Amino acid sequence: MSTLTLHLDQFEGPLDLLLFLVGKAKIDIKDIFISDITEQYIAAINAQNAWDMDDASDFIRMASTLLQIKSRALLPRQEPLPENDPEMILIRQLEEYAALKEVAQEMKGFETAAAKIHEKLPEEYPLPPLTFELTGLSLEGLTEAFANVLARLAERNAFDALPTTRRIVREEFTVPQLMGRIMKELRHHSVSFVSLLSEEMATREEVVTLFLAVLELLRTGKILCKQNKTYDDIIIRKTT
Amino acid sequence: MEEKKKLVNILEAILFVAGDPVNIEDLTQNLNLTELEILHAADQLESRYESQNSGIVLKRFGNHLQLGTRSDYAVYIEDMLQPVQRQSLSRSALETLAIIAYRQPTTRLDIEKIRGVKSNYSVQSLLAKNLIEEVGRRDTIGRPILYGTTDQFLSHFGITSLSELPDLPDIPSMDKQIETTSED
Amino acid sequence: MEEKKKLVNILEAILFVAGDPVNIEDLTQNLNLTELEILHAADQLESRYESQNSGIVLKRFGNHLQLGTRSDYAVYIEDMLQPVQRQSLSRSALETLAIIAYRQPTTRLDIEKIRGVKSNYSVQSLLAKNLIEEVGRRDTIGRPILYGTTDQFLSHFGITSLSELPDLPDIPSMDKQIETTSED
Repeated sequence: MSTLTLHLDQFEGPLDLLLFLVGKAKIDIKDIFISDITEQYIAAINAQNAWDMDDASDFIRMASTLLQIKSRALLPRQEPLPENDPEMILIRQLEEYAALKEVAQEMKGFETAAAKIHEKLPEEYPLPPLTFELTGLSLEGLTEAFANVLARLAERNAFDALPTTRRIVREEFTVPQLMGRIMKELRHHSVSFVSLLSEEMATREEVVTLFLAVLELLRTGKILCKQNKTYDDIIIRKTT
Repeated sequence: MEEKKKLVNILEAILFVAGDPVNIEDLTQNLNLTELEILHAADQLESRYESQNSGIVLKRFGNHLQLGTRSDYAVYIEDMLQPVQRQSLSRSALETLAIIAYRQPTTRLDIEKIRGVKSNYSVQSLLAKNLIEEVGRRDTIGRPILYGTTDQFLSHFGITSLSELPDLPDIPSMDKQIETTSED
Repeated sequence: MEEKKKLVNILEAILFVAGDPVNIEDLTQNLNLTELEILHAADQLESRYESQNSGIVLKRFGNHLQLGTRSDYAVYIEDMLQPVQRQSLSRSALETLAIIAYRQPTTRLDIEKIRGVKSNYSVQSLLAKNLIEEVGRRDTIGRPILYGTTDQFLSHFGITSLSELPDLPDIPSMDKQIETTSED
């Protein structure tokens, strides 16, 4: 067989090229090593001038395997070859690949036939709004949920009221804070000192701090105070 | 002619793939047939579908033909394409729903005050499930949306009117709450 | 039951609207029917189409049903509508797919051993076309991904199940292949 002008990118890889050469030489896969296929394979590789590096390594590794087997074949050898001999392995690999190509070819036929079945696009179908089926709903559950919310609310309110009884905390009240409270209360009308204290449970600390806050606001001219008689409640109003 | 025997099937195949209405004139040109032949095939196809009460129907309008589905089966198609979502309400959605049920009409801000947490997501999910709806706007700054429960809500809970909502169970008094929480 | 008499038509309408393959399990769930009932309706629909040599056929593959056109009429459809032709697979994709079909579940390394070339690109493109899917991991070092074919694969080749694939030519030594090839 003379020089083949093969383009390696026509082949799926070294096995594909080898199978092609076997087919062309009309020999059995088992006979590749006593034929001149190794030379043809190497000639094909040599003829290739542009290589993709990935492809190249596959083709070249195969060339070296072929050469190794070929050179060994020149030496006298004992029969039969062991299972894991590179020659046996390569033959099996080629046989398997050949079988695979055969079914792939048949599958190609299936594919062509199936391509004649045409499908349709999904219809644009007007749909009603999503419906939900809610599981585990009961009136008891609903009232219980509401009761829980209210209980939590009560708890929260109670917690908000707690600071007055928890005197352990240092500096529960600060002068600037209570100055703020006073000014806020004064926005619309005048207030009395007592009404500024927390309901019922005002502590000594709170009274003292509130008094200091009043003095501070007086000093800076923000408020005016009036007391009708000693020990009477102090009426506070904003300076206008 | 064998061609003619097949024509009804060819027509069916073409209409199936086309999806859109197909002009009868286009059919006569492409299949090299007379309008009468096409119309005859259309008649056959139509009566085939009618006789077996097929899921597919032939729609004819003007000089167009189109395949569609029989309207009798719409409900099944809907069931298939949009299955009922089975789910239960999350705890926060249920709480939000309970507040709206007992306090309606109410605003999101009111709900949030009672629950003490943002409730936007819960409200949206209840709206999506059609358990609550907008019933108006409160006449205050910002004109916030008022929510109330829907008829769907009643049917989900198996009652016919809001008056059937049970009375609230006893709520532990505030004093007790204080005692129990002050331990931590 | 009247319901049952209609089922074949309901199925037809649903498949028509869906266009795409419909999962049998979805049908049973959403229509509240048993698989047997669905399969029976599918049988009826199929034989109806066959008996009248209809332009429409019922495609069954894996656990999917889909309507399509009878391939005999492809030429008319293609002439008239120029529908999007399904892309045929490249040689390397087809080889890779054949290996996966016959050896599933299998890994990319196994495929590369049989083909003698890197197959990453082919595997990726088959995954993208939904012809193969990950079906697990092999319990060896690196836990390589195992691939298997999909129902879409069956549809692409016009077969109902994997058993319809052509038989592999007999190779006595083939089963041992994967274990013994350890060149790299």
